[in-house]
Amino acid sequence: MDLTFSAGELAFRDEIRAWLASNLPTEAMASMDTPAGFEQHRAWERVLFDAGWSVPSWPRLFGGRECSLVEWLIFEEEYYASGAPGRVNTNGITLLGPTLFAFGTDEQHERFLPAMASGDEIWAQAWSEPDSGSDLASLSTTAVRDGDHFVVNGQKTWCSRGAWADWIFCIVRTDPGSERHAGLSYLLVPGDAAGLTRRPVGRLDGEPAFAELFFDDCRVHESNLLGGEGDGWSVAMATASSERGLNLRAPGRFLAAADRLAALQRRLAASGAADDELTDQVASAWMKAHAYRWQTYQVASRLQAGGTIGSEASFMKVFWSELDVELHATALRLLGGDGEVVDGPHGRDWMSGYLFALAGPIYAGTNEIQRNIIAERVLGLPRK
Amino acid sequence: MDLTFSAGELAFRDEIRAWLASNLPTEAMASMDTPAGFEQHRAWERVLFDAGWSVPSWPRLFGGRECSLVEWLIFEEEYYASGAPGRVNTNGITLLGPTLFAFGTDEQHERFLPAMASGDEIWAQAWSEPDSGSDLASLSTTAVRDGDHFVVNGQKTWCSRGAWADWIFCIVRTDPGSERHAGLSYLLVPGDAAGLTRRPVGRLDGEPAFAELFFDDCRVHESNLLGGEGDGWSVAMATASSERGLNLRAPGRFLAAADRLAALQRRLAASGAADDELTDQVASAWMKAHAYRWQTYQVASRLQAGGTIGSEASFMKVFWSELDVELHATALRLLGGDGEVVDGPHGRDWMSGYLFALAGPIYAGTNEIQRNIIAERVLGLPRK
Amino acid sequence: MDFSFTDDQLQFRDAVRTLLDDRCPPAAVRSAWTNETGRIEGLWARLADMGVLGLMAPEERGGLGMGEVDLVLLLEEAGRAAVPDPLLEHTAVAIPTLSDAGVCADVVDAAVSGAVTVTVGLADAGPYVLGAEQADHLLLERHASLHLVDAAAATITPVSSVDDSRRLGRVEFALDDAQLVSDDPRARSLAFDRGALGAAAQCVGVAQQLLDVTVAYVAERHQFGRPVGANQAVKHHLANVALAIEFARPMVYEAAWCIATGAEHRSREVSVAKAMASDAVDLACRRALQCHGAIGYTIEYDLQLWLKRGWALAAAWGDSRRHRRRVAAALQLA
Amino acid sequence: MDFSFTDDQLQFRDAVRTLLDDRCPPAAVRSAWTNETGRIEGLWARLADMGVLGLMAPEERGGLGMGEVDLVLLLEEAGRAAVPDPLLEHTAVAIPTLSDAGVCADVVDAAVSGAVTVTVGLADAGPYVLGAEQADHLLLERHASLHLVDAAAATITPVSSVDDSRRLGRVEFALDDAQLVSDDPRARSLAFDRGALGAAAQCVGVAQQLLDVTVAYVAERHQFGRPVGANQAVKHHLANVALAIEFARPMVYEAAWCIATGAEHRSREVSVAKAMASDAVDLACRRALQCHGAIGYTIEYDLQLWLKRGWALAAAWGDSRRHRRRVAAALQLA
Repeated sequence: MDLTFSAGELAFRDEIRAWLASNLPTEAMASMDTPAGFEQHRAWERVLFDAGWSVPSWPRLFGGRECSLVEWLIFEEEYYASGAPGRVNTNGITLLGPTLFAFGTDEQHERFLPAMASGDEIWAQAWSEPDSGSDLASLSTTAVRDGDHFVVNGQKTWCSRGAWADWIFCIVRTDPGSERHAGLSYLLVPGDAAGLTRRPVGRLDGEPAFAELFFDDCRVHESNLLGGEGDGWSVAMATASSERGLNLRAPGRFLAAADRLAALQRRLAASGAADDELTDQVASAWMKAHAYRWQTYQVASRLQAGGTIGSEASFMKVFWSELDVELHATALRLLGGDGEVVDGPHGRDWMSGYLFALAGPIYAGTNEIQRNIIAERVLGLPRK
Repeated sequence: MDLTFSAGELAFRDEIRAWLASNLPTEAMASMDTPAGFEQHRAWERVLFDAGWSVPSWPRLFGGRECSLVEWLIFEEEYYASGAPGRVNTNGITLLGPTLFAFGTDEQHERFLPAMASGDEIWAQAWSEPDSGSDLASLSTTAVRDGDHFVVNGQKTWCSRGAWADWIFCIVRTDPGSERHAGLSYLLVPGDAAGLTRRPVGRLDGEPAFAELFFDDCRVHESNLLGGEGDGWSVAMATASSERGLNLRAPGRFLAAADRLAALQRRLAASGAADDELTDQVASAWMKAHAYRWQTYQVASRLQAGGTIGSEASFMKVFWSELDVELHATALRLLGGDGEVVDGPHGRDWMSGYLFALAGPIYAGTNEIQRNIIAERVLGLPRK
Repeated sequence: MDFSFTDDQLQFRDAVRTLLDDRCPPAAVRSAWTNETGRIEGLWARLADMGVLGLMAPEERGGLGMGEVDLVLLLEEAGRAAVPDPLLEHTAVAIPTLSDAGVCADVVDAAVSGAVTVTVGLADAGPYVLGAEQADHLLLERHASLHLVDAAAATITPVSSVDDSRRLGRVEFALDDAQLVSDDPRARSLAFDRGALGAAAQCVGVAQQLLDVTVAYVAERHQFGRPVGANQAVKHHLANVALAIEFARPMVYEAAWCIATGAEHRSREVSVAKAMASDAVDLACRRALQCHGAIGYTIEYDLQLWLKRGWALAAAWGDSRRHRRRVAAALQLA
Repeated sequence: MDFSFTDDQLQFRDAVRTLLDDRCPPAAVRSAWTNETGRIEGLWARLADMGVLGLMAPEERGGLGMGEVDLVLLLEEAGRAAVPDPLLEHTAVAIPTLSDAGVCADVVDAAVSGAVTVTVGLADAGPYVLGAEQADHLLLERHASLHLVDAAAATITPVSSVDDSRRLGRVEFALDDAQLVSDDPRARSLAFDRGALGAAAQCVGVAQQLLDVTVAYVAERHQFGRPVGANQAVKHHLANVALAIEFARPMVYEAAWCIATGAEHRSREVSVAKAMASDAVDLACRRALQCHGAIGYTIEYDLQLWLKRGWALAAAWGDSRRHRRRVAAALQLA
């Protein structure tokens, strides 16, 4: 056990810290879930890419710097601590990216990974359908072979940034007679495909952050099939594991939020606008962010030693999503009557952050389902 | 709406308050779950009975004073506020009593109610079996007709005070071919019946408060059948409703505990042994005891106006049982390292109270099952 | 001891519910999110006609001469319907405060008739004034005294709430432009208690509505071949919301009775009510959203109307922590 | 960054587990509840033989010269087995504190060999001393200095714990009868951090054991024609316990490393670990009992051994609230 960063890790940390200090955008960007903000954030992805920071853990061949898992965690800590902009291509880089590495052909790697790394192609995830949410395997969007194309028909929903994304990754039913987990395929669809209509849907914070996608004889070339035809479920589960485990929500963002929360408490207390009564709750939330960091380093050590992460990913998903709610709810309690205000006097907009955090226990598999997974697959309790 | 006590209610309150002030035992009694304490508490029941206070809501014919429901709530408040001893015949008076009034014959009323009121006959409830707890309807203790007797065979468990009780009320299967809720009967069994063996079992606090009962060709006369043969389930549900609703746990005991908790906080704070950090939790627990009081008066008003209480009793059972845990857990937090001590320096033994409180979410139907009832029968959610 | 409402009180409640079903459906509330005034066309006048606005004004001022016990049932309905107007400020605080003080009879008359709207800003109620720009008069606190100010004479800076139908403003005014209503600290304390009670009643109404729509949704929505509401985790989430409401509601009624009768522990009881009602609606918001899943997370679906109102009302007129602290002080715990 | 134990460390842990399975099964723990000493015949000597007692003593004193990182795995096992002796006081606090101070070498030698038992009483650790009557020596705090006292020279008043194998005593002593160990406040602070860390490790072990036995019980116990553990409410109760352990455990290991390496934030990290471990074991106790139902509520069933140990350890060496307050102070929140 050695819980210090190595000389190499420290050098890595100093390098990203210095780069961020010199290169952070000076102007605030619009929300990435508006058309204008989307393009501003895309431009920032290019800045990161040009400096080699957009996908630091990827192979150099595709724009990365082949950093270790621990270095990637360091990158995330520094990135969020700096207050740098949100990453508009997160779903591509952290969810589709690892799945492409695992299941994609060499041609697909070359076709998709560099453009993903540079931000030239921003990705959105379209899995849920109006009648298939938690029960994804009940999905009914079909893709029927026609020569070297698939013809897609159906509807997808809750597609984050799906209104403007350049590409979309979907799960569709390619075997028309199949049921449940069989007969599904993982398809990559251009946002401008003929037969694809996209309707923006307002998220709780008012931004048109979701899209509904309507596929009406939408033709997708077979080269855009990821993994084997009919293997979509197992490919999708690889993505879901990334979503629940380390990839989507590294500790950095919560450590940064915990530090902002502590600073808010100190500031309000110093100005007499808050008393000490919430100290215990602020300390508790900070501790949990800290515990998430160390649990993650423990998991990373296991992975770097050749171990794997399976259903334990559900621990992380439940923990970070409920931690995020707790961090923001505590801030709102500190703010009292100021809590309902958006763009209020306390710098960061904690109410908007709260709204965003409340989605955490829902997406990437509801926390109810994650707890089932922990009980059944980790603890071994009977399913029925 | 008039939330003051009427002149009659005030007179009633003053009368019981004065009586308690003059008649409380001066010597502390042993635990009612020891042989010696059991008899001490029985003697106290006789004192109450002689003054007309053992069953104030019952008809005068059976030793009561026919007080109203609100007056009974007042009685309970005054009783617990005075620090009077626990009631050793609670299961008889509050659970079997109302069931006897509803389902008993005149002969049964005369046979059982006066002796119950006087404490001459202390009752225990024996429903659960080793394999039938939450799933009571799966019980397998049989009672087979033999002339004017039933011959009982089987095993009952978790029978509180069952080792010394004079009488026991059971549910048994009288139709040998029946399953689940059909074919059950409600039987009253003398504690000294031939063929009944009783084994004391230590409760979490170490007292031999439970008993296991072994029925081995135990003969019980048919006059001890309560309700019709085969109607045991519906009779039992009347008892269960008493157990969950108003009867078993009137607000008085929790109001008294909340006041003791507040006093503990004040005393520790005044002596410098506690700081104000737990003020919020003490206030919260006190508020809930107070809310339980007012919710109960609201229900009582509905009942006095001819209304009924059905599945809503589950609200009360969940609330008082979790309130009781919260009251005691908060006290233990106040006590810190003194919390683990039994018979400690802070007067009341909060750890023993905590152990007792922890049984609340289990007995009288687990709180998990009560929440199912609330969801399915009050809110109308689908069972499957 | 009689903890029940009269048939008249319940019938008045039902009539208000019918009115709000008709005039304040979700679509109308949505209009208030985006229109200029943040109000629903014609609703104020209908509430005045029915006597709701002047419920607590004396009969000689055109009011119904009723009290807080009558009022809470109606404010619960206002919560259920997410009425966007500063109804509680106007009806539960401003009119009775001015009436009690025996001042500004012309304003009271106009307020009872619905011709004007009077909103309220007290120091302990929160940093902003609801509907300040839309109101005609503002009842404001300074140095523990209460003053009435014409909206035109105040400086109002709009502030955006998460609930766009809550038009908040930061208000400044000069004492020269204000009329003293009362410098009796008891008047200020009573005004605050009335406001906190009204907010508590609305919280309970919002929580009940969230529970009702969520129960309906999870009974109908199917996943894995059965209703979502058949899952025990969902059942227990909603049972917990029902429990929170079941025990908060009597405290709101009891606190109303304490104000109406000038009971000794009035302020403590109001704080118990608001603390429990705030906690209930906060839990209801969390669970309603979770049980809906993604559809509840959109602005196209009506759930958001009650979620955002619930978050705002949980904190307005003192959040649960502040009210628990008042209870602790009353119990001499701290 | 390498957050893993060595194979040697894990093998030592496994060997201790094997020893405890053999010598400290529930029946043996039960004997300690009722026998005169509150200890298990022969266990202390076996732990000494294996090197556990002297794990942190320098090799020249017969110890293994290891540190806190080696120790926490073993104390987790002690928690799982509900070892009744004052193991952490002796091994994790007394021996290293005396060794660090370079005093009482004879006592250290005897403690390492298991010939004597040394227990500890620090002001912040709680009002009582574990095993005071049974120990030979007591390491006690007065005026922030540490003193060693012969048990015979101290006045010990027994106090009953809910866990009868925790033989507590209120201890008084005269400075004339004591040997000064250290008046350096850093020594006192380090002793406290070591004790809190050890208690945290034991809490995690108790919590894990409660989880394991409860998982086994609910998988086997049937009601309504299926295992109790098939109910989603039971699943979620136990998933929540698993979550609490999953995130407390790395903090215990990290805090151990911080003590072992003298890290700057050592005390803060120890407090994070103890706060989270106390909360984890408290939740585990509540849920284990609830999921067992009535059978867990008897003294005949073994669950009670871990329940009572869990409640005691959650509060011993500072409960979660006190440790959160230390974290808050370190973060300059208050």
